[in-house]
Amino acid sequence: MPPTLTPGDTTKMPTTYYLLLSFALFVVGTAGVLLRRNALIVLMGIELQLNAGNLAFVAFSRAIGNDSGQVFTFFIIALAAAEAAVGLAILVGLYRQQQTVNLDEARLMRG
Amino acid sequence: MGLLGWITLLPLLGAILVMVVPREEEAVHRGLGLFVSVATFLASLLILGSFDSSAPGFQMKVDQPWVDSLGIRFTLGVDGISLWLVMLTTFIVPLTLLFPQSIGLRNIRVREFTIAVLVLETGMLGAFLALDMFVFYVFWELMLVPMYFIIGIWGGERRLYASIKFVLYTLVGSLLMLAALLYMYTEAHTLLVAQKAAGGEMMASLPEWTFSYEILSRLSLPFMLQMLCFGAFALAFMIKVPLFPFHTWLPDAHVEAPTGGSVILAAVLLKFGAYGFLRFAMPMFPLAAYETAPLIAWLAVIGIIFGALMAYVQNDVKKLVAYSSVSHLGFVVLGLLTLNSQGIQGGIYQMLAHGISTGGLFLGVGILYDRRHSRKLDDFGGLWAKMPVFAVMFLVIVLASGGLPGLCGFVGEFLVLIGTFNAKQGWTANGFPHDTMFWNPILMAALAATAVILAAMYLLMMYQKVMFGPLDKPENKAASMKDIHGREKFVFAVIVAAAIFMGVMPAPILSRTEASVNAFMSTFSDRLKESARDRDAGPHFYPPYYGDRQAAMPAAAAPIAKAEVAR
Amino acid sequence: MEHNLRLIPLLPFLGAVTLFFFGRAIPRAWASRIAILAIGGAALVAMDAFFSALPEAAHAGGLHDKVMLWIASGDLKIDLAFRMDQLSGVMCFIITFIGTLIHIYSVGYMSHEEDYARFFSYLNLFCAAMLVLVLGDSLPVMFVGWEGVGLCSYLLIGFWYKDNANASAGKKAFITNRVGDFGFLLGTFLLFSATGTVNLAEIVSAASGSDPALLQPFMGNQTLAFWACVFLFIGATGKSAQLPLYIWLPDAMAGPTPVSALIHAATMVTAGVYMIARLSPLYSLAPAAMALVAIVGALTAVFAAIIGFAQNDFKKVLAYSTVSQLGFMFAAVGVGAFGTGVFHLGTHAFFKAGLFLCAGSVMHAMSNIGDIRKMGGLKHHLPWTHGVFLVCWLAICGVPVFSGFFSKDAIVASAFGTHIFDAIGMAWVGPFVGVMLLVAALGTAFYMSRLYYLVFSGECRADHDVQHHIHESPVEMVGPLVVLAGGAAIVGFFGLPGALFGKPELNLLAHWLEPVVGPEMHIPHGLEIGLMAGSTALALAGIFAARTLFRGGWQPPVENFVNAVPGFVNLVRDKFRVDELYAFLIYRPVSWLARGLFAVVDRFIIDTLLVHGPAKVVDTAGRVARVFQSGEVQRYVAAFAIGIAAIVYLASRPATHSELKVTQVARHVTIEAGIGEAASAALKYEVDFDSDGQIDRKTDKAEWTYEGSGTYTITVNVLDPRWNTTRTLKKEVRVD
Amino acid sequence: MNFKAEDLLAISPLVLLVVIGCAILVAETFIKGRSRAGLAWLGVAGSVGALGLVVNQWEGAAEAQSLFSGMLVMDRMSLLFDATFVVAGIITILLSHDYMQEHGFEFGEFYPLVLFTVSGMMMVSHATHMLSLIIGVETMSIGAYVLTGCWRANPRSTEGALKYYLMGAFATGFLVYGTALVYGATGGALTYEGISAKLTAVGSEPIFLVGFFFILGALVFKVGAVPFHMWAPDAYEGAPSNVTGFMAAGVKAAAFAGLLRLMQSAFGGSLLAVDGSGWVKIFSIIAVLTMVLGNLAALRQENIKRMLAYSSVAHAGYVLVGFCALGLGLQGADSSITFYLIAYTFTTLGSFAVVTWVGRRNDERLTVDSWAGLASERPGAAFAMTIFLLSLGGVPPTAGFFGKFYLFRVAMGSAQLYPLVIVGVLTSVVSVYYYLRIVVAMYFREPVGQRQAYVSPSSRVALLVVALAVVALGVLPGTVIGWASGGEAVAKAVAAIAP
Repeated sequence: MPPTLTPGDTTKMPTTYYLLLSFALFVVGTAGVLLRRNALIVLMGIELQLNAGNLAFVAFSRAIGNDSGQVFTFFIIALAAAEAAVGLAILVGLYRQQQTVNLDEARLMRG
Repeated sequence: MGLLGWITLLPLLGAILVMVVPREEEAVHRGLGLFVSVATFLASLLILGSFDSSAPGFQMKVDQPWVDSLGIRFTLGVDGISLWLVMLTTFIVPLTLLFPQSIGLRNIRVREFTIAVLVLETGMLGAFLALDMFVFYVFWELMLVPMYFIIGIWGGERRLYASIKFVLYTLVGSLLMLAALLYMYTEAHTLLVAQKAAGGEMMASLPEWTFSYEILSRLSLPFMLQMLCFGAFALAFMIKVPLFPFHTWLPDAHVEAPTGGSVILAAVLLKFGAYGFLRFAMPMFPLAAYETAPLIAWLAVIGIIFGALMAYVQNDVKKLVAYSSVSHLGFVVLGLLTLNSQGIQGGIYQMLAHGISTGGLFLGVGILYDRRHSRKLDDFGGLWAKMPVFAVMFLVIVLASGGLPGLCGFVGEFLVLIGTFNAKQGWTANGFPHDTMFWNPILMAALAATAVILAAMYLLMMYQKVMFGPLDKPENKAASMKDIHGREKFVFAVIVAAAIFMGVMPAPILSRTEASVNAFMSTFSDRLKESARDRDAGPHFYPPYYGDRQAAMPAAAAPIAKAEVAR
Repeated sequence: MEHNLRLIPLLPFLGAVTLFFFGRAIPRAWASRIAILAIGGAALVAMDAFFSALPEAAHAGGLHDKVMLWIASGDLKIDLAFRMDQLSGVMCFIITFIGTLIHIYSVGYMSHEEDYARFFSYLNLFCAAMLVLVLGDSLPVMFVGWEGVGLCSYLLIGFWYKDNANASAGKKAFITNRVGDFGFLLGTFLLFSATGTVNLAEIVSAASGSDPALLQPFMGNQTLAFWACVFLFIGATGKSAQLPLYIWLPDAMAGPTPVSALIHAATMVTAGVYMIARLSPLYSLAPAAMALVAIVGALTAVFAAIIGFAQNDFKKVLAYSTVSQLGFMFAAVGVGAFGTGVFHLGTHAFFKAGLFLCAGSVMHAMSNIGDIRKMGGLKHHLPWTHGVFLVCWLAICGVPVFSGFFSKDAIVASAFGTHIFDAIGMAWVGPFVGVMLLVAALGTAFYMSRLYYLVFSGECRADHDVQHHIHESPVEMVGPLVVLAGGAAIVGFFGLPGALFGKPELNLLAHWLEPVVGPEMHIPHGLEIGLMAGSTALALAGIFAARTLFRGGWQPPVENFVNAVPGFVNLVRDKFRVDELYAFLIYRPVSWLARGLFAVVDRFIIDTLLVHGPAKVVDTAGRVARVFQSGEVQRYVAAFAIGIAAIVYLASRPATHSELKVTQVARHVTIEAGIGEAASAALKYEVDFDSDGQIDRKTDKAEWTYEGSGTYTITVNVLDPRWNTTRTLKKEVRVD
Repeated sequence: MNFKAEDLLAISPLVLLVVIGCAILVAETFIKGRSRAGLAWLGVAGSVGALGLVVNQWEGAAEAQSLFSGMLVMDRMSLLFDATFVVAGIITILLSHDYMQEHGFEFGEFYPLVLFTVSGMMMVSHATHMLSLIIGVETMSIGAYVLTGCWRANPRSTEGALKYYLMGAFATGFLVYGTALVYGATGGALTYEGISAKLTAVGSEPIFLVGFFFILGALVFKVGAVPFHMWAPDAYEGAPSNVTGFMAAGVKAAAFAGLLRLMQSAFGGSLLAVDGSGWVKIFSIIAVLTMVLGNLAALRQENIKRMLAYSSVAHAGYVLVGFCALGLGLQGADSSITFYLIAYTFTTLGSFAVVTWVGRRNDERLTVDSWAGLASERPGAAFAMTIFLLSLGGVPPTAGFFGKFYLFRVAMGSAQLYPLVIVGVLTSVVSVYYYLRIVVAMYFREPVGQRQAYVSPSSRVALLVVALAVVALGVLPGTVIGWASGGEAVAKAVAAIAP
């Protein structure tokens, strides 16, 4: 069951809210990847997913009082950056060849 | 490594040797291949020489570790059942390498052909001699590859279709067999561990994991499992025999294969089906074998008649011979199921005879195709006038295949039929009368005996259309239709001599198989009784019988094992 | 008693092998000499064994020679061994003697043939096989010869292979023989399964000791012996051209004439008779089987005789007469007069061989014309041949003092005189057979005389240039003819009906054969004398009728008769169209069946449906599988997402129990939640036993017991705290 | 959290690769002229050095030791994988230089990329901490994305890279999020021991399970199992042949290695493993789907690379059968998986090496028909290809046969897996059909127009090595199994730590 905070402590928001938010982010990100045809938006969706993960990490680490979650987040941020860089490079390559970043049109290979 | 090991690997080494010779040197390849195969034949004569025909068990055993962690050992051994099949193999291969038309019309890639044949020989010998089920399986599959290439590279117009059909057909059977084999392997492991726990010191020598034939063949399974495993094994072997209705790969394979391929395929490869029944399927799953015997026997009888009828309506000589194989090998399987020594020895003898006669027939077809570039019966006629020597040799082979007394074909068929006729006694004597309405050996024998008539019909029809009648077709008058000479003549002479010898002096051959066959029957019937008694008991080991004592399970251990599994 | 009998078949065999493989290397003259030496040598050895060694061994089972162990498997032991007793001795004598003569004859007859050595090698090989057949000590060894002679007849009929008709005739002969061999094999198996041996001597002794194993019921409330005899007789009908398997013999005339004489008249075709005589004790155990033999024989005799009336080919007439005469022999052995059957076998061997060789000589003279409509008046051109033919003709017609008279008459007599069928209530068989044989005898006299007159009397009807060089045959042909004529004239005296004069020992042959085939049948003298007179009368009547109708060509009455009933005459001329009948009943159906099976079962059902079918299915599946790979990356992503969702769903589905298991002991009811998936998860259960809506028990154990009678529903709510879901299971229970 | 210097020694092969990679990057800037052969050889040298270090570590690694306070582990199984990856890298580099020269897209960064990717793989095979796992996977994947897209002139290459990248990143999202959930549910456990220690407590928590399945999904995606396989055909077809081989062999094997350790150490607890709702059932379903669909889809492929791609999907299915056995705790499961992966790696490398080598500029020769008569033009290559194809089809005496045999033999240990084995057996019959299509083209058809291969001694060497390895693994598998069984010790050790 999700960890809860000590009773009576009203200064902080319950972790559950953070988790719901992060889940919402994740769903939005996933939806973006699935539904949008523009590659850039799709990349953003992926970023959203990763950030959802980050948020969950931070929230948990805060709730449990364990710092490794925070550390983890930094790694994920760096990783996200690296991924984005490669992704954009690939998109540029695609644009050079097909003058488009529309994913529907990238289907030379199928079957 | 031992004699058997060397004999098995000799052709492979030869193949490697051939591989390193540059491809231009065709003569060298031929010579080298021939030399190696002849050497193998001479070496196999040593086996024959030092074979003790009174000993029922396996002789000249070779036992080398291979994959210890899985209990796989390179174990070979020969007994009366495999002895002559090995001899047949080493006898046929040199002839195919010597025979000029083996490769067929597109006389290309001699080197590759030689390599393929030699690798094939290793595969065949290994599979006949293997006493470790894993080793058997490896060699069994190993045979597939070179044969596939032989059909595919040197074959006829539809060689692609035929070769792939051959491979897939065989694989379906053999891979299921592998699954069943793995099941037995794990079962045996459980029991062996239990026995080592129970048996204390005297069990210390037992392995925990093993593929040893002598141990696995002592594994007694409950009835349903027997049926499943037997089904898997039997399918593989029925396809290989081939038994009706699993035979349709054979005509294609034979027709498309080059002469050498057809000869080896017919003479040796097909024997693995029946050999597998005799060596593996029946002793390992006696109860299942007993229950399915009527069905398989009927398939064999149907195959005998069906094959003969099919042969009768073919216009392609090779197809005709291929279907005749279906008919002849039906006799073999029928014989194995009679459970009396006439039937089984007859079956074994029929394997050898078929190897000689059908091999010879395919050689003859090879000559015809080489001279005339056709296999259609209608294209021939009156060839006796053109090629009298060939006609005479071919006549002898045809008659041998037709089962004329005094030639090789008769002995096998006669023994099988007489054995089948008395099969009822055979099973009843072992306390297992087949009292189903399907089991009517006398009727089976009578039906099978009609093959005597049918064989005469299709063989003489073929011979007449080829050799007799007016020499009216211009192609047949052509100078290219020259009589056999040189190496061809020699090969035919050898085959004819073998056919006559086997027809006149079967006794020395039969006598060497006798001890093993008797041992097989007693073992089989004992195990049949056992596994009928505990039809539904868990897996356990039979008490020891003939053969390698060191691997034998002490009878005392069996109940413990049973208890172990019952828990 | 041991004796090197093996030489008898071995010599001709060696001759055959030599000529077969090295024939082309050997000069013509030597080819024939080698062959003659081989068979002659065999003849000498046979004579020596027959006359010097056999008599003292006569009552010790004759001479024996074991060459080697041939086939041994389990309790089946077959020696390659030969045995010569009185019966096989006689056969040996006939075969080697006539064989030698025919070899000599062939030297002249085949002089124009270029493939000379091959012919003689076949001839030798045949003699070897035939000698194995008669000397064979066991059924399988006998079978070797049995099939061997079939092979040789195949080769010799098809000797002029360039003509497809000859080749086909040979094939026909071999296959028809194989049909018989099928029976022979089954008979062998049956005897083996009963007596446990295939050795002739042992079988015979078992039979004469009327071994119960042979008398056990086997099939259709007949004894095993009966069926064994029937199967063996099927073999005999094939080999000896009896109804219904006689059809191959007339076609067999396609072979060279000496072959017809040797194989298709004197020796091979009589093998069936020999085999039955050899197994006479066995047959004696099964009178029903003997009745079958006798009736088949008698019918064949008449049937073939009738066909003989209308044939216009010299050799065809002789062929049907052979079939007919074989019928006589079978009738004889069938009614139990085994010795008499063998006697007729011997006499027939001489006169029929003589007749055939005369035919050969005639055709040799007429430059190979065999059609008697082209002959006539040869009496003057071929004096020797004519003389020989005359003797043999009288012999076959059964004119007194000629050999045929004694043998044929003895058969008829024993047919009327037999009593073996009384036991099984078939006493009518004997007289019936007898009458049939008399009719056949009359017929024989008629068509043989017809043949004689049409060929030798009157004017020659051949065209001019043929007539121009008609010439008497050379001495190597005429010599054997004369010898045979002599034989045909006198051999009858070996079987004098001595009983008439109270001197049974006068019947040398019967006396000689007694140890093998049992004592001569006793026949009332009155009956015998009457029959002698009667059959002589019939013979003369037949000859006279033929003389009036055919002397010097076809006389008017014949024409009138033919014009009166053309249909019938044609039917007879076409041999009652039996070949066509068989083709219609057997041959065509079989080949249609084969073609049908090939097209429907082999090609379509097995190969197309069962083999290619699955392959096709997999292939289609493969094409379908590619469709999912649409190339649009977002579809792929969707698949990913769906996959994850599916996994989560699969794993997180509420834990369930499939059903409740209820077991009752008296009034104790044990309810158990059957383990479904997810059973090990920590579940909670609310149980309501008596369907009153209250929860009777809350537990986390999956098993509860309850006590209560009547019928009620047990309701269990399964709660899964992980996903806090509930699932309700109900089960009706009745306890009395 | 104390740092031990010798831990650095323990990961020296990895470090070496990275260093050499950076060195090459630097060196690249000084290179004049077209050829980058020098860099290639430098890369090879570095890899060989790394291989030496790995071999040298073998003795010491008899017992598993934990590095960097539980971030990594050092044991024989991981070393075995390391060696395999390094060899894969070496082979790839050996093939690549001439290939890229021939097709005119050689660039210096290629070799560092390969080395970095290899280091990522090694990280994965050593990882015992979610963080090190994710970093390893990402290092490996990002390298693979770039390599896939590195043939910029070839639109297929870019498209393949795009598809591969998008799905990979998507999977990463799941991986991260799943890790977060597990982190939370287990109350802060990120090391494998930590997780497996908590299994009994939180094993049935929905949050934990969802997190677990997200991680699972992400890794199963990397190995390309149905339904997460769809990137594979396009990425494999699009990537340059040399890279395809590297991906199909190395990356897949690495992902499996990571999955193996994860399943064995972190989620291998009895609760998850045997519980009907645990991963054995899921794996069996995935395995069946993968074997069937992979083989069926490969049947009708005309493009050899695509066919091999599908076949590699199918092979993932066979390995997953081994995972089911692992989940049921059958003895020898992990060593059978290890053996299969090694056998598969070499076989795949070899087959793609041949594909790489037969093509010429503007004539890549990728369709089955274009291979007609290869046997008469290039007997050596054709023969090698035959060996690889037979191995892929599982015909003795090759590595592939023994791998399948060993895998099935382990799986037969539990009645629950018999159906999988049967499916595996039947599908491998199907697979033989399309493998033999290539053999048919090579041997049974006449060549269409004579082509010359470009001269490439290094490719020749690479091919020879791989072919020998495949045959050796088939004929004498015992030794490798011995090494692989070293892994079992680790499994026991980890199991001991986890309650």
